[in-house]
Amino acid sequence: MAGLAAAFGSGAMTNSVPEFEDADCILITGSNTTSSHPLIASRIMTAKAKGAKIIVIDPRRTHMAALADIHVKQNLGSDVAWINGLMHIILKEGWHNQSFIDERTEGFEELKKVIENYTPEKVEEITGIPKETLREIAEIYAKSEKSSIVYCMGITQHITGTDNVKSLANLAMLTGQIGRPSTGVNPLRGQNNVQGSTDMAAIPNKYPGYQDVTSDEVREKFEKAWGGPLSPNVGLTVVEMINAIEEGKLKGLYILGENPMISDPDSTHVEKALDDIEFLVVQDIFLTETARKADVVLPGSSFAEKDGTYTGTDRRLQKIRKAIEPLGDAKEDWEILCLVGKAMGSKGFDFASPSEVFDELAELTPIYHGIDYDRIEHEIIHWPCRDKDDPGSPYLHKDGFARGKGLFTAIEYKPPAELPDDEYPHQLTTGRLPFHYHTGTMTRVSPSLTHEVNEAFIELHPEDAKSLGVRNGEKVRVSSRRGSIEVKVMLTPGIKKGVAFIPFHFVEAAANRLTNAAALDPIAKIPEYKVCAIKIEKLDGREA
Amino acid sequence: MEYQTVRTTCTYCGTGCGVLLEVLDGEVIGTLPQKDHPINEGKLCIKGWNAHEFIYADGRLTKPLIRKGDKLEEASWDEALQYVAKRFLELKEKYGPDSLGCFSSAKCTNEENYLLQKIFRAVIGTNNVDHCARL
Amino acid sequence: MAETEKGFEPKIIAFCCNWCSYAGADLAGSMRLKYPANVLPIRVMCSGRISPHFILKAFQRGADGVLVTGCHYGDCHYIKGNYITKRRVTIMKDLLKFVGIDPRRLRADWIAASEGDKFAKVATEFTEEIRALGPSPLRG
Amino acid sequence: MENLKKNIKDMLESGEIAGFLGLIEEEGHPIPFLFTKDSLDKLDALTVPDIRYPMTDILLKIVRKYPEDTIGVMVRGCDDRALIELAKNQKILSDLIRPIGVACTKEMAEYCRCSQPYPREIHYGEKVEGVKDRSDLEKVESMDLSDRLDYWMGQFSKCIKCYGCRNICSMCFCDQCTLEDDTLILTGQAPPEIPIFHLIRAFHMAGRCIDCGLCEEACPAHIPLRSLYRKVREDMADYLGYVTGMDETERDPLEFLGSDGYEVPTKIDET
Repeated sequence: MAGLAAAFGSGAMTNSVPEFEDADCILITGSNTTSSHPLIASRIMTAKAKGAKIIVIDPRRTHMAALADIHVKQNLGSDVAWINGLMHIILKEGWHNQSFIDERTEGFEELKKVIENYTPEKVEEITGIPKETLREIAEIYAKSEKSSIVYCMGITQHITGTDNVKSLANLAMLTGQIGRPSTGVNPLRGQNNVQGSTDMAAIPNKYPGYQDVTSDEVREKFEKAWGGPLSPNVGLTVVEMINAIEEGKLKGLYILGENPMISDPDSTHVEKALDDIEFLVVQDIFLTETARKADVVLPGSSFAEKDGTYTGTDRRLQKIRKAIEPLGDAKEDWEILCLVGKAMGSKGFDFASPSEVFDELAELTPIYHGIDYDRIEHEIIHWPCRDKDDPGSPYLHKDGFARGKGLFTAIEYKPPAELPDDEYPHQLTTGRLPFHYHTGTMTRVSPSLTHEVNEAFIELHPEDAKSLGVRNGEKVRVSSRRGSIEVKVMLTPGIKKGVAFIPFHFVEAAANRLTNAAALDPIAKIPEYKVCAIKIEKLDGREA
Repeated sequence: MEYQTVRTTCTYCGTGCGVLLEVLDGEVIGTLPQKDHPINEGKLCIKGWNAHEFIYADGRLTKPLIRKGDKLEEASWDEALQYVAKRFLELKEKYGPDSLGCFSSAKCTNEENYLLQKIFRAVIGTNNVDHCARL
Repeated sequence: MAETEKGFEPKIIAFCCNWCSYAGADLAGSMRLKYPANVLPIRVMCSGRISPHFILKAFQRGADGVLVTGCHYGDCHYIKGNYITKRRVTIMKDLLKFVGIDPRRLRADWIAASEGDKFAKVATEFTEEIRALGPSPLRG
Repeated sequence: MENLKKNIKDMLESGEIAGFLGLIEEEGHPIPFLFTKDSLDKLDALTVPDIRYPMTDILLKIVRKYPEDTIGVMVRGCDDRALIELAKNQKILSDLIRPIGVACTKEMAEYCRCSQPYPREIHYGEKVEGVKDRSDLEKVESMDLSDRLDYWMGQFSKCIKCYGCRNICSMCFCDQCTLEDDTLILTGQAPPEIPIFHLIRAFHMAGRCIDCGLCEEACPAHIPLRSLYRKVREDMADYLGYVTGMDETERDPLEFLGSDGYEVPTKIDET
């Protein structure tokens, strides 16, 4: 998010989902697309059937990797290095797009200096990607007519997450693979409304529509609209708020529809914070692990019980529609929030329907300004959509970047925060399964899904398992400096040796008891979920 | 005898597939892919096909709960809302607006996210607003 | 077809009905008639009980050939099980062929309880035929 | 169209049927809807679109809850074949179903490569002749065995195990599904175990499949599933003279021997 915003002026997916079908090359990294975004994977399969080259760079042989033309397994956390390596080759070979660089970007000279050092030999040493393969990837990506980059949490959940994203942006700008249909840099949003919640300023430094809380002009606009003084200070992120509880600075917390007890890194730490906080309100549809800690639990409604809008990963506004009434005495979430606002004595929550809420937010959010419920009944609109005549924007940065010129950032490779050592000799990465969603609160009550998988496992390379003396299906103890869980072994020849994978959906063996919460990307404040050091111990040899 | 289908958006990831919820006599009994949706064009993944299954799952919350000692006990809406408002305003009074914060939700709608951040920014007076999407 | 691979020993699953063909296999044993150890007989009550799933699962788990045996027509202890079996095997063979699995890897034959020699002969013939075909392309 | 609406309205008002399952257009999108005498006003939105929903699948859900009511349903040729099979398999009683038949246009028939794009009785649309096209089968048949296997394993390996082919299928009405039998197919894997996952389903389609093609339309991995099912359908006709969706009184020869036929199929291709 922060990385793309710095490079292009907007952190969103640059192109729309159907465009993937017409790409000539799709470079996928850090996205287990068939699991986490199956219907985007479907488009990518169509592209392949039409002749596109699919390149996957991922430490695991994911389903998409198995279907790809090229799959290489990089060392965990070595992304900046291989991206710089690609750019090094592209520049050496003259496959870059000089006129695009001249006309549309700035900062190229600094970038050039840094990538000069990333020779294929050096890159192979850091990343484990053979230099011949790197060259092949560079050639396909740079020389294809329309190349698109797809990434997900495997890129962002690192201490260098922002650097990784900026590097991908560098690569796209270097080759002019952006600002046209079926090109671009495309972060896939994991949850249904990540894009919308960010658009709606569920972030500490912006008002809706990415307007800075520190800008006097913007603040005055919102003070006028909302009828009162607003704070000029940037607020705290999720992880910082958890820390602030520990420090005694944060006393009250309202959690809407999230389960940080499972989803946040270092769950032990989160649990302590939620135990310690003075007043905790949780609004949810289940009594989640987090809700159990609350002082007040407000029963909300599922997507079937309310109206509203989601903004899809490609900035597409879509309605959800009420099919049934909320269960029991539960209420629609928008209504609960209006009631809370009113109970606090505010006059700004007198809405009769989500449509009225939308009208207010669209009024204040320039990128949503031209959108209303009536339009999205009939049209597919991707923001920015600035007025009623604006058809919206399936792809961004057509004639110029949102920030004016695209900004190259020269970035050096930095290793992950926690590297394997004698005590914790393996590396752990985490992710999703196709059969479950996030912390499992919704999917683990769904019989069709639990039938497929209902317990955690650790994917190990057969050779690693052999040296540990453990067999398929056997239960092992997995520990990091932060905690320990027991899971059964699943032998997986497709994973990189020395690397293990645990899906994070399972509360009884929560992968995030192990992950490294303390290691944050300095800008995006995203924890390094995708790399930490672990040790794996044989238990009594029992089958799980 | 009442059967209808309700066009809506799948709640399981950011792709935003179009689904039809099948409602028979007021009960959601199934999910169908929307055939003419521009994104999924009549196809779904296993989660999408079963998007209705969690709706009536055991453990759905149906009443507000307030902590009394170690236990969460059922309460009326009025009681719960007044208590939430009172405690937040007390804490704001005692420790300042930045002693409060919220985690909004990437699983909730735009409208809900807008309303929650508006409560914290406009009523409480803090920018301690974030969501778990980076996670 | 491919030459016989050196050292290739086919794995063959033979489904046999309780009343005729399994008894035939038994008799082959007590008559000391040799048939290849490659053939693993599995007893079911009637060839009609041999679900097409069993055949597919045998191939999925690496069988090079599947032999389905039952009573002669008219002798089925459940009157008609073997007729249904024959129909199913016919359709199955064509399906296998359509997806690129040699239909000769699946064979149906009828063996009476008294035909120990026939069981041995069929088992031997089938083993040699599969040996000639080489390992199943589905073997992992 | 006005006749159609009037026809349905009369049946509902007279109590001949308790409900009519059709489609309405909502904001430009056709969606399935059950008309009752309490929702006659919705008939204004009745539509016969060129996209298809699994009408008989939905019908079955309603019939299961209202087994004694008579229900009308809009059927195309494929849906009508499904009704015949559902009756054969005792999932519905034909006496309690009032099919309102729609003939498909030439464009739709060609798009669907449908051999019989019209129902037994036509209430709407003009009958057009069926399309005879087995080019999809010929494409596979032109390959040698090893290329065929490569082709199909390549196709199956794209499967994301959504079960969409089964979920959308009018003929998948079983209470328990073999595809979810964990003694046959490992759970939790995507792609699922191949080729067994797809071949089990293909074999089940022998004597069942009514060749509507909804499975293929629902497949996110674009697997040419229908070719597999058309193949077994063709085999059933060739070997056993059995074609689904024709006559309610016939029985699936893979399940029933028949009263007068202990015949053994003679046309067996041994290569």
